[in-house]
Amino acid sequence: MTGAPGISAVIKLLFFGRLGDSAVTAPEFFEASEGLTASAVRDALAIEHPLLVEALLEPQVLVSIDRVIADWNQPLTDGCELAFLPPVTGG
Amino acid sequence: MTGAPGISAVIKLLFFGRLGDSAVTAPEFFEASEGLTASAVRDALAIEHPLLVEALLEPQVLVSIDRVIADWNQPLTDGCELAFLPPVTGG
Amino acid sequence: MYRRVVVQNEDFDLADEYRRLRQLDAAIGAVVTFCGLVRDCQQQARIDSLNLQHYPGMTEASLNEVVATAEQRWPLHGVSVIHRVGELLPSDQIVFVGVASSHRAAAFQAADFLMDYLKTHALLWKSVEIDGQRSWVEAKDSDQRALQRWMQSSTSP
Amino acid sequence: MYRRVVVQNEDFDLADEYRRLRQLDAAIGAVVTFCGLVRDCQQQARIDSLNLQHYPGMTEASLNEVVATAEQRWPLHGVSVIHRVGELLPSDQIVFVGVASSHRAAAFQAADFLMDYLKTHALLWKSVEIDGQRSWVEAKDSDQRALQRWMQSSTSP
Repeated sequence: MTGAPGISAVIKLLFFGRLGDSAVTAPEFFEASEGLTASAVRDALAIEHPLLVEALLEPQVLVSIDRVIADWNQPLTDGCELAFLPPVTGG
Repeated sequence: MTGAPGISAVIKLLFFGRLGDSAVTAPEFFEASEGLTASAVRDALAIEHPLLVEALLEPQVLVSIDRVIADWNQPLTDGCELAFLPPVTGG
Repeated sequence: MYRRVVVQNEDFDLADEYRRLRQLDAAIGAVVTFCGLVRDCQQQARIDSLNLQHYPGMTEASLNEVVATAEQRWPLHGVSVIHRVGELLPSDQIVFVGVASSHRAAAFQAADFLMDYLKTHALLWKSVEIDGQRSWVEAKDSDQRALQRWMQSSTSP
Repeated sequence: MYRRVVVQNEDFDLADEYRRLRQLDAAIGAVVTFCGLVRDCQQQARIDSLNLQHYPGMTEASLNEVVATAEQRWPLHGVSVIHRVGELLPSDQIVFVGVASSHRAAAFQAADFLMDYLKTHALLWKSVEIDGQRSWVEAKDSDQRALQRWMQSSTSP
Protein backbone atom coordinates (compact mmCIF):
# COMPACT_ATOMS: atom_id res chain seq x y z
CA MET A 1 0.00 0.00 0.00
CA THR A 2 1.40 3.38 -0.98
CA GLY A 3 0.84 6.03 1.64
CA ALA A 4 0.01 9.64 0.81
CA PRO A 5 3.00 12.02 0.45
CA GLY A 6 3.70 13.89 3.63
CA ILE A 7 3.30 10.87 5.92
CA SER A 8 6.71 10.07 7.33
CA ALA A 9 8.33 6.71 6.52
CA VAL A 10 11.42 5.19 8.13
CA ILE A 11 13.38 3.04 5.74
CA LYS A 12 16.14 0.64 6.78
CA LEU A 13 19.20 0.86 4.51
CA LEU A 14 21.65 -1.93 3.63
CA PHE A 15 24.75 -1.67 1.43
CA PHE A 16 26.58 -4.75 0.13
CA GLY A 17 30.01 -5.40 -1.37
CA ARG A 18 32.02 -2.32 -2.24
CA LEU A 19 28.97 -0.18 -1.45
CA GLY A 20 29.30 -1.30 2.16
CA ASP A 21 32.86 0.01 2.24
CA SER A 22 32.00 3.41 0.76
CA ALA A 23 28.89 3.61 2.89
CA VAL A 24 30.64 3.84 6.22
CA THR A 25 29.31 7.38 6.45
CA ALA A 26 25.82 6.48 5.22
CA PRO A 27 22.97 6.21 7.73
CA GLU A 28 21.38 2.94 8.79
CA PHE A 29 17.94 4.52 8.47
CA PHE A 30 16.45 7.06 6.14
CA GLU A 31 13.44 9.20 6.93
CA ALA A 32 11.30 10.23 3.98
CA SER A 33 7.81 10.87 2.85
CA GLU A 34 5.99 7.62 2.27
CA GLY A 35 5.62 6.89 -1.43
CA LEU A 36 9.13 8.03 -2.29
CA THR A 37 10.79 5.74 -4.83
CA ALA A 38 13.99 3.71 -4.38
CA SER A 39 15.73 5.86 -6.98
CA ALA A 40 14.83 9.03 -5.09
CA VAL A 41 16.44 7.60 -1.93
CA ARG A 42 19.53 6.61 -3.95
CA ASP A 43 19.85 10.11 -5.39
CA ALA A 44 19.40 11.73 -1.98
CA LEU A 45 22.10 9.46 -0.52
CA ALA A 46 24.47 10.22 -3.39
CA ILE A 47 24.13 13.96 -2.75
CA GLU A 48 24.54 13.73 1.03
CA HIS A 49 27.37 11.16 0.99
CA PRO A 50 29.95 12.00 -1.70
CA LEU A 51 31.87 8.75 -1.09
CA LEU A 52 28.84 6.80 -2.29
CA VAL A 53 28.18 8.69 -5.51
CA GLU A 54 30.28 6.70 -7.95
CA ALA A 55 29.54 3.21 -6.64
CA LEU A 56 25.86 3.86 -6.06
CA LEU A 57 25.09 5.34 -9.46
CA GLU A 58 26.73 2.50 -11.44
CA PRO A 59 24.11 1.12 -13.81
CA GLN A 60 24.75 -2.50 -12.69
CA VAL A 61 23.67 -1.78 -9.11
CA LEU A 62 20.41 -3.55 -8.24
CA VAL A 63 17.97 -2.66 -5.52
CA SER A 64 15.85 -4.91 -3.32
CA ILE A 65 12.89 -4.01 -1.14
CA ASP A 66 12.19 -6.35 1.77
CA ARG A 67 14.59 -8.92 0.28
CA VAL A 68 13.00 -9.04 -3.17
CA ILE A 69 14.69 -7.53 -6.24
CA ALA A 70 12.66 -4.41 -7.05
CA ASP A 71 12.24 -1.75 -9.67
CA TRP A 72 13.93 1.58 -8.95
CA ASN A 73 10.56 3.27 -9.39
CA GLN A 74 8.81 1.17 -6.76
CA PRO A 75 7.46 3.39 -3.96
CA LEU A 76 8.66 2.69 -0.43
CA THR A 77 6.55 2.13 2.65
CA ASP A 78 7.26 2.76 6.32
CA GLY A 79 9.49 0.11 7.90
CA CYS A 80 10.70 -1.41 4.67
CA GLU A 81 14.26 -2.67 4.12
CA LEU A 82 16.02 -1.14 1.13
CA ALA A 83 19.24 -2.83 -0.01
CA PHE A 84 21.76 -1.70 -2.62
CA LEU A 85 23.38 -4.64 -4.42
CA PRO A 86 26.49 -4.17 -6.58
CA PRO A 87 27.44 -6.81 -9.21
CA VAL A 88 27.95 -10.23 -7.60
CA THR A 89 31.34 -11.92 -7.50
CA GLY A 90 30.68 -15.17 -5.66
CA GLY A 91 31.76 -18.77 -6.05
CA MET B 1 62.13 -62.73 -34.31
CA THR B 2 60.14 -64.70 -36.81
CA GLY B 3 61.06 -68.39 -36.90
CA ALA B 4 61.22 -70.38 -40.12
CA PRO B 5 58.00 -72.19 -41.10
CA GLY B 6 58.01 -75.79 -39.96
CA ILE B 7 59.34 -75.05 -36.48
CA SER B 8 56.53 -75.76 -34.04
CA ALA B 9 55.14 -72.89 -31.96
CA VAL B 10 52.79 -73.16 -29.00
CA ILE B 11 50.50 -70.16 -28.72
CA LYS B 12 48.40 -69.34 -25.68
CA LEU B 13 44.85 -68.30 -26.59
CA LEU B 14 42.57 -65.91 -24.70
CA PHE B 15 39.00 -64.93 -25.57
CA PHE B 16 37.22 -61.98 -23.95
CA GLY B 17 33.63 -60.83 -23.64
CA ARG B 18 31.11 -62.75 -25.73
CA LEU B 19 34.00 -64.55 -27.43
CA GLY B 20 34.78 -66.16 -24.09
CA ASP B 21 31.25 -67.53 -23.92
CA SER B 22 31.30 -68.97 -27.45
CA ALA B 23 34.84 -70.20 -26.92
CA VAL B 24 34.00 -72.75 -24.24
CA THR B 25 34.92 -75.39 -26.80
CA ALA B 26 38.04 -73.57 -28.01
CA PRO B 27 41.46 -74.77 -26.84
CA GLU B 28 43.65 -72.91 -24.38
CA PHE B 29 46.68 -73.51 -26.56
CA PHE B 30 47.20 -73.71 -30.28
CA GLU B 31 50.08 -75.53 -31.96
CA ALA B 32 51.21 -74.08 -35.26
CA SER B 33 54.21 -73.49 -37.41
CA GLU B 34 56.14 -70.53 -36.15
CA GLY B 35 55.62 -67.48 -38.35
CA LEU B 36 51.90 -68.12 -38.77
CA THR B 37 49.87 -64.89 -38.59
CA ALA B 38 47.15 -64.00 -36.07
CA SER B 39 44.55 -64.03 -38.85
CA ALA B 40 45.57 -67.56 -39.86
CA VAL B 41 45.02 -68.74 -36.29
CA ARG B 42 41.65 -66.98 -36.21
CA ASP B 43 40.57 -68.64 -39.45
CA ALA B 44 41.70 -72.08 -38.26
CA LEU B 45 39.77 -71.62 -34.99
CA ALA B 46 36.66 -70.50 -36.87
CA ILE B 47 36.73 -73.65 -39.00
CA GLU B 48 37.34 -76.04 -36.10
CA HIS B 49 34.91 -74.41 -33.64
CA PRO B 50 31.65 -73.50 -35.37
CA LEU B 51 30.34 -71.67 -32.29
CA LEU B 52 33.13 -69.15 -32.65
CA VAL B 53 32.69 -68.33 -36.35
CA GLU B 54 30.26 -65.45 -36.16
CA ALA B 55 31.70 -63.66 -33.13
CA LEU B 56 35.31 -64.17 -34.16
CA LEU B 57 35.00 -62.92 -37.73
CA GLU B 58 33.21 -59.68 -36.79
CA PRO B 59 35.24 -56.81 -38.24
CA GLN B 60 35.32 -54.94 -34.87
CA VAL B 61 37.22 -57.75 -33.15
CA LEU B 62 40.78 -56.69 -32.24
CA VAL B 63 43.75 -58.91 -31.58
CA SER B 64 46.61 -58.49 -29.14
CA ILE B 65 49.92 -60.32 -29.00
CA ASP B 66 51.60 -60.42 -25.62
CA ARG B 67 49.19 -57.79 -24.31
CA VAL B 68 49.81 -55.23 -27.06
CA ILE B 69 47.20 -54.50 -29.75
CA ALA B 70 48.61 -56.07 -32.94
CA ASP B 71 48.02 -56.27 -36.65
CA TRP B 72 46.22 -59.37 -37.89
CA ASN B 73 49.16 -60.01 -40.23
CA GLN B 74 51.75 -60.03 -37.47
CA PRO B 75 53.55 -63.39 -37.34
CA LEU B 76 53.43 -65.33 -34.08
CA THR B 77 56.33 -66.74 -32.12
CA ASP B 78 56.55 -69.70 -29.78
CA GLY B 79 55.14 -69.02 -26.32
CA CYS B 80 53.27 -65.87 -27.26
CA GLU B 81 49.86 -64.94 -25.87
CA LEU B 82 47.20 -64.26 -28.49
CA ALA B 83 43.99 -62.57 -27.29
CA PHE B 84 40.77 -61.92 -29.18
CA LEU B 85 39.08 -58.71 -28.06
CA PRO B 86 35.46 -57.93 -29.04
CA PRO B 87 34.14 -54.34 -28.87
CA VAL B 88 34.47 -52.94 -25.34
CA THR B 89 31.42 -52.09 -23.21
CA GLY B 90 32.94 -50.84 -19.97
CA GLY B 91 32.19 -48.05 -17.54
CA MET C 1 13.47 -34.40 -6.70
CA TYR C 2 15.79 -33.93 -3.74
CA ARG C 3 17.14 -30.42 -3.31
CA ARG C 4 19.51 -29.16 -0.67
CA VAL C 5 20.63 -25.52 -0.75
CA VAL C 6 22.69 -24.16 2.13
CA VAL C 7 24.66 -21.00 2.89
CA GLN C 8 26.91 -21.46 5.89
CA ASN C 9 30.11 -20.36 7.61
CA GLU C 10 31.09 -23.93 8.51
CA ASP C 11 33.07 -26.24 6.29
CA PHE C 12 31.24 -29.07 4.47
CA ASP C 13 32.07 -32.74 4.00
CA LEU C 14 32.03 -34.04 0.43
CA ALA C 15 31.56 -37.63 1.64
CA ASP C 16 28.35 -36.75 3.53
CA GLU C 17 26.91 -34.87 0.57
CA TYR C 18 27.78 -37.66 -1.85
CA ARG C 19 26.23 -40.31 0.43
CA ARG C 20 22.94 -38.39 0.52
CA LEU C 21 22.87 -38.06 -3.27
CA ARG C 22 23.78 -41.63 -4.24
CA GLN C 23 21.20 -43.14 -1.89
CA LEU C 24 18.23 -41.20 -3.28
CA ASP C 25 17.16 -43.70 -5.91
CA ALA C 26 18.33 -47.07 -7.27
CA ALA C 27 17.93 -45.64 -10.79
CA ILE C 28 20.85 -43.24 -10.23
CA GLY C 29 23.77 -44.08 -12.51
CA ALA C 30 25.88 -40.96 -12.19
CA VAL C 31 26.88 -38.54 -9.44
CA VAL C 32 29.00 -35.54 -10.39
CA THR C 33 30.46 -33.32 -7.70
CA PHE C 34 32.31 -30.02 -7.91
CA CYS C 35 34.31 -28.58 -5.04
CA GLY C 36 35.69 -25.07 -5.31
CA LEU C 37 38.82 -24.32 -3.27
CA VAL C 38 40.53 -21.03 -2.37
CA ARG C 39 43.60 -20.76 -4.62
CA ASP C 40 46.71 -19.39 -2.95
CA CYS C 41 47.38 -16.95 -5.82
CA GLN C 42 45.12 -14.72 -7.84
CA GLN C 43 46.54 -12.63 -10.69
CA GLN C 44 50.07 -13.50 -9.54
CA ALA C 45 49.46 -12.14 -6.03
CA ARG C 46 49.67 -14.42 -3.00
CA ILE C 47 46.45 -14.02 -1.07
CA ASP C 48 46.07 -14.02 2.71
CA SER C 49 42.34 -14.69 2.77
CA LEU C 50 39.00 -14.32 1.05
CA ASN C 51 35.86 -12.95 2.57
CA LEU C 52 32.41 -13.74 1.20
CA GLN C 53 29.51 -11.52 2.18
CA HIS C 54 25.90 -12.65 1.77
CA TYR C 55 22.42 -11.22 2.33
CA PRO C 56 20.62 -13.74 4.54
CA GLY C 57 17.46 -15.03 2.90
CA MET C 58 18.10 -13.39 -0.45
CA THR C 59 21.32 -15.29 -1.11
CA GLU C 60 19.54 -18.62 -0.44
CA ALA C 61 16.69 -17.51 -2.71
CA SER C 62 19.17 -16.70 -5.50
CA LEU C 63 20.76 -20.15 -5.17
CA ASN C 64 17.34 -21.82 -5.22
CA GLU C 65 16.50 -20.03 -8.46
CA VAL C 66 19.67 -21.31 -10.09
CA VAL C 67 18.94 -24.87 -8.94
CA ALA C 68 15.33 -24.67 -10.16
CA THR C 69 16.59 -23.72 -13.62
CA ALA C 70 18.84 -26.79 -13.74
CA GLU C 71 16.02 -29.04 -12.51
CA GLN C 72 13.83 -27.87 -15.37
CA ARG C 73 16.52 -28.36 -17.94
CA TRP C 74 17.80 -31.86 -17.09
CA PRO C 75 16.25 -35.03 -15.66
CA LEU C 76 17.83 -35.11 -12.19
CA HIS C 77 17.23 -37.14 -9.05
CA GLY C 78 18.93 -34.70 -6.72
CA VAL C 79 20.94 -31.49 -6.44
CA SER C 80 22.97 -30.15 -3.53
CA VAL C 81 24.52 -26.72 -3.37
CA ILE C 82 26.50 -25.48 -0.38
CA HIS C 83 28.12 -22.06 -0.42
CA ARG C 84 30.34 -20.96 2.38
CA VAL C 85 30.51 -17.34 3.51
CA GLY C 86 32.75 -15.37 5.84
CA GLU C 87 36.53 -15.61 6.14
CA LEU C 88 38.24 -18.32 4.06
CA LEU C 89 41.93 -19.24 3.79
CA PRO C 90 43.93 -20.70 0.89
CA SER C 91 42.99 -24.36 0.19
CA ASP C 92 39.70 -23.98 2.10
CA GLN C 93 36.58 -25.32 0.46
CA ILE C 94 34.28 -22.51 -0.79
CA VAL C 95 31.49 -24.14 -2.75
CA PHE C 96 30.04 -27.59 -3.33
CA VAL C 97 27.77 -28.63 -6.18
CA GLY C 98 26.54 -32.23 -6.42
CA VAL C 99 24.17 -33.69 -8.98
CA ALA C 100 22.65 -37.19 -9.19
CA SER C 101 21.07 -38.42 -12.39
CA SER C 102 20.34 -41.65 -14.22
CA HIS C 103 22.76 -40.68 -16.98
CA ARG C 104 26.20 -39.18 -17.00
CA ALA C 105 25.61 -36.51 -19.66
CA ALA C 106 22.80 -34.90 -17.64
CA ALA C 107 24.84 -35.03 -14.42
CA PHE C 108 27.91 -33.41 -16.01
CA GLN C 109 25.96 -30.74 -17.86
CA ALA C 110 23.82 -29.79 -14.87
CA ALA C 111 26.83 -29.51 -12.52
CA ASP C 112 28.77 -27.42 -15.06
CA PHE C 113 25.73 -25.20 -15.65
CA LEU C 114 25.12 -24.76 -11.90
CA MET C 115 28.67 -23.51 -11.35
CA ASP C 116 28.49 -21.07 -14.27
CA TYR C 117 25.18 -19.72 -12.99
CA LEU C 118 26.30 -19.52 -9.37
CA LYS C 119 29.28 -17.39 -10.39
CA THR C 120 27.02 -14.81 -11.98
CA HIS C 121 23.66 -15.14 -10.19
CA ALA C 122 24.39 -16.03 -6.56
CA LEU C 123 24.04 -12.94 -4.35
CA LEU C 124 27.54 -13.03 -2.89
CA TRP C 125 30.26 -10.41 -2.72
CA LYS C 126 33.87 -11.44 -2.47
CA SER C 127 36.76 -9.45 -1.09
CA VAL C 128 40.35 -10.58 -1.03
CA GLU C 129 43.13 -9.67 1.36
CA ILE C 130 46.63 -9.36 -0.13
CA ASP C 131 49.53 -8.04 1.96
CA GLY C 132 47.09 -6.90 4.63
CA GLN C 133 45.07 -4.87 2.08
CA ARG C 134 41.45 -5.84 1.55
CA SER C 135 39.78 -5.14 -1.81
CA TRP C 136 36.54 -6.13 -3.49
CA VAL C 137 36.70 -8.54 -6.39
CA GLU C 138 35.31 -7.33 -9.71
CA ALA C 139 32.82 -9.43 -11.68
CA LYS C 140 34.75 -11.43 -14.28
CA ASP C 141 34.21 -11.27 -18.02
CA SER C 142 35.20 -14.95 -18.29
CA ASP C 143 32.27 -15.84 -16.03
CA GLN C 144 29.91 -13.92 -18.28
CA ARG C 145 31.31 -15.71 -21.33
CA ALA C 146 30.98 -19.11 -19.63
CA LEU C 147 27.34 -18.33 -19.01
CA GLN C 148 26.60 -17.58 -22.62
CA ARG C 149 27.30 -21.19 -23.60
CA TRP C 150 24.05 -22.18 -21.93
CA MET C 151 22.02 -19.57 -23.71
CA GLN C 152 23.18 -20.02 -27.29
CA SER C 153 22.91 -23.79 -27.59
CA SER C 154 20.29 -26.29 -26.61
CA THR C 155 22.53 -28.59 -24.60
CA SER C 156 19.83 -30.74 -23.04
CA PRO C 157 20.51 -34.49 -23.43
CA MET D 1 51.20 -34.14 -12.50
CA TYR D 2 49.71 -36.68 -10.14
CA ARG D 3 48.16 -39.71 -11.83
CA ARG D 4 46.44 -42.65 -10.17
CA VAL D 5 44.97 -45.41 -12.35
CA VAL D 6 43.62 -48.54 -10.69
CA VAL D 7 41.59 -51.59 -11.74
CA GLN D 8 40.27 -53.48 -8.73
CA ASN D 9 37.56 -55.76 -7.41
CA GLU D 10 37.23 -53.83 -4.15
CA ASP D 11 35.00 -50.83 -3.63
CA PHE D 12 36.56 -47.35 -3.50
CA ASP D 13 36.04 -44.39 -1.18
CA LEU D 14 35.27 -41.06 -2.82
CA ALA D 15 36.42 -39.16 0.28
CA ASP D 16 39.90 -40.73 0.15
CA GLU D 17 40.31 -40.01 -3.54
CA TYR D 18 39.11 -36.42 -3.14
CA ARG D 19 41.46 -35.82 -0.20
CA ARG D 20 44.44 -36.96 -2.30
CA LEU D 21 43.47 -34.68 -5.19
CA ARG D 22 42.71 -31.51 -3.25
CA GLN D 23 45.97 -31.66 -1.28
CA LEU D 24 48.24 -31.85 -4.34
CA ASP D 25 48.81 -28.14 -4.78
CA ALA D 26 47.68 -24.87 -3.20
CA ALA D 27 46.98 -23.56 -6.72
CA ILE D 28 44.09 -26.01 -7.14
CA GLY D 29 40.77 -24.17 -7.38
CA ALA D 30 38.50 -26.93 -8.69
CA VAL D 31 38.04 -30.65 -8.09
CA VAL D 32 35.44 -32.46 -10.19
CA THR D 33 34.53 -36.05 -9.41
CA PHE D 34 32.37 -38.53 -11.25
CA CYS D 35 31.05 -41.71 -9.65
CA GLY D 36 29.28 -44.27 -11.81
CA LEU D 37 26.75 -46.50 -10.04
CA VAL D 38 24.99 -49.69 -11.15
CA ARG D 39 21.43 -48.74 -12.07
CA ASP D 40 18.74 -51.18 -10.99
CA CYS D 41 17.07 -51.14 -14.41
CA GLN D 42 18.45 -51.21 -17.92
CA GLN D 43 16.12 -50.98 -20.91
CA GLN D 44 13.12 -51.47 -18.59
CA ALA D 45 14.49 -54.76 -17.19
CA ARG D 46 15.36 -55.10 -13.51
CA ILE D 47 18.92 -56.35 -13.29
CA ASP D 48 20.28 -58.82 -10.74
CA SER D 49 23.94 -57.99 -11.26
CA LEU D 50 26.64 -56.77 -13.61
CA ASN D 51 29.91 -58.47 -14.30
CA LEU D 52 32.93 -56.62 -15.65
CA GLN D 53 35.72 -58.63 -17.22
CA HIS D 54 39.18 -57.15 -17.73
CA TYR D 55 42.51 -58.22 -19.23
CA PRO D 56 45.10 -57.65 -16.49
CA GLY D 57 47.84 -55.30 -17.63
CA MET D 58 46.15 -54.35 -20.88
CA THR D 59 43.10 -52.82 -19.21
CA GLU D 60 45.34 -50.63 -17.02
CA ALA D 61 47.35 -49.64 -20.12
CA SER D 62 44.15 -48.65 -21.93
CA LEU D 63 43.08 -46.47 -18.97
CA ASN D 64 46.51 -44.84 -18.82
CA GLU D 65 46.28 -43.92 -22.50
CA VAL D 66 42.95 -42.23 -21.93
CA VAL D 67 44.34 -40.27 -18.96
CA ALA D 68 47.45 -39.25 -20.92
CA THR D 69 45.23 -37.77 -23.63
CA ALA D 70 43.36 -35.66 -21.06
CA GLU D 71 46.62 -34.51 -19.46
CA GLN D 72 47.86 -33.25 -22.82
CA ARG D 73 44.65 -31.45 -23.57
CA TRP D 74 44.00 -29.57 -20.31
CA PRO D 75 46.21 -27.99 -17.62
CA LEU D 76 45.61 -30.41 -14.72
CA HIS D 77 47.23 -30.93 -11.33
CA GLY D 78 45.99 -34.48 -10.87
CA VAL D 79 43.79 -37.23 -12.27
CA SER D 80 42.47 -40.38 -10.58
CA VAL D 81 40.67 -43.18 -12.34
CA ILE D 82 39.45 -46.29 -10.55
CA HIS D 83 37.51 -48.96 -12.41
CA ARG D 84 36.01 -51.87 -10.59
CA VAL D 85 35.76 -55.31 -12.18
CA GLY D 86 34.02 -58.55 -11.24
CA GLU D 87 30.51 -58.96 -9.87
CA LEU D 88 28.60 -55.74 -9.06
CA LEU D 89 25.10 -55.27 -7.65
CA PRO D 90 22.57 -52.47 -8.16
CA SER D 91 23.67 -49.21 -6.47
CA ASP D 92 27.29 -50.41 -6.28
CA GLN D 93 29.99 -48.01 -7.37
CA ILE D 94 31.55 -49.01 -10.73
CA VAL D 95 33.88 -46.22 -11.75
CA PHE D 96 35.49 -43.13 -10.27
CA VAL D 97 37.03 -40.24 -12.17
CA GLY D 98 38.52 -37.30 -10.28
CA VAL D 99 40.26 -34.25 -11.73
CA ALA D 100 42.01 -31.38 -9.95
CA SER D 101 42.82 -28.17 -11.80
CA SER D 102 43.35 -24.49 -11.11
CA HIS D 103 40.20 -23.62 -13.05
CA ARG D 104 36.73 -25.09 -13.14
CA ALA D 105 36.32 -25.24 -16.93
CA ALA D 106 39.39 -27.48 -17.34
CA ALA D 107 38.30 -29.73 -14.46
CA PHE D 108 34.77 -30.18 -15.82
CA GLN D 109 35.87 -30.73 -19.41
CA ALA D 110 38.61 -33.21 -18.53
CA ALA D 111 36.33 -35.28 -16.27
CA ASP D 112 33.57 -35.34 -18.90
CA PHE D 113 36.09 -36.28 -21.62
CA LEU D 114 37.61 -39.02 -19.45
CA MET D 115 34.24 -40.69 -18.93
CA ASP D 116 33.38 -40.55 -22.64
CA TYR D 117 36.74 -42.06 -23.53
CA LEU D 118 36.59 -44.72 -20.84
CA LYS D 119 33.24 -45.92 -22.16
CA THR D 120 34.71 -46.55 -25.61
CA HIS D 121 38.45 -47.15 -25.03
CA ALA D 122 38.80 -48.98 -21.69
CA LEU D 123 39.36 -52.69 -22.31
CA LEU D 124 36.42 -53.95 -20.29
CA TRP D 125 33.57 -56.27 -21.18
CA LYS D 126 30.31 -56.02 -19.35
CA SER D 127 27.69 -58.72 -18.93
CA VAL D 128 24.39 -58.30 -17.19
CA GLU D 129 22.26 -60.84 -15.36
CA ILE D 130 18.48 -60.44 -15.68
CA ASP D 131 16.10 -63.11 -14.31
CA GLY D 132 19.03 -65.47 -13.86
CA GLN D 133 20.07 -65.07 -17.52
CA ARG D 134 23.51 -63.63 -18.23
CA SER D 135 24.12 -61.74 -21.49
CA TRP D 136 26.90 -59.55 -22.88
CA VAL D 137 26.23 -55.85 -23.25
CA GLU D 138 26.55 -54.40 -26.75
CA ALA D 139 28.66 -51.32 -27.43
CA LYS D 140 26.33 -48.29 -27.38
CA ASP D 141 25.86 -45.87 -30.26
CA SER D 142 25.22 -43.08 -27.74
CA ASP D 143 28.72 -43.62 -26.34
CA GLN D 144 30.19 -43.31 -29.83
CA ARG D 145 28.25 -40.11 -30.39
CA ALA D 146 29.37 -38.70 -27.04
CA LEU D 147 32.95 -39.32 -28.09
CA GLN D 148 32.63 -37.38 -31.31
CA ARG D 149 32.06 -34.14 -29.41
CA TRP D 150 35.74 -34.18 -28.45
CA MET D 151 36.93 -34.70 -32.00
CA GLN D 152 34.90 -32.11 -33.86
CA SER D 153 35.48 -29.11 -31.67
CA SER D 154 38.49 -27.62 -29.99
CA THR D 155 37.14 -27.51 -26.45
CA SER D 156 40.37 -26.67 -24.68
CA PRO D 157 40.08 -23.69 -22.35
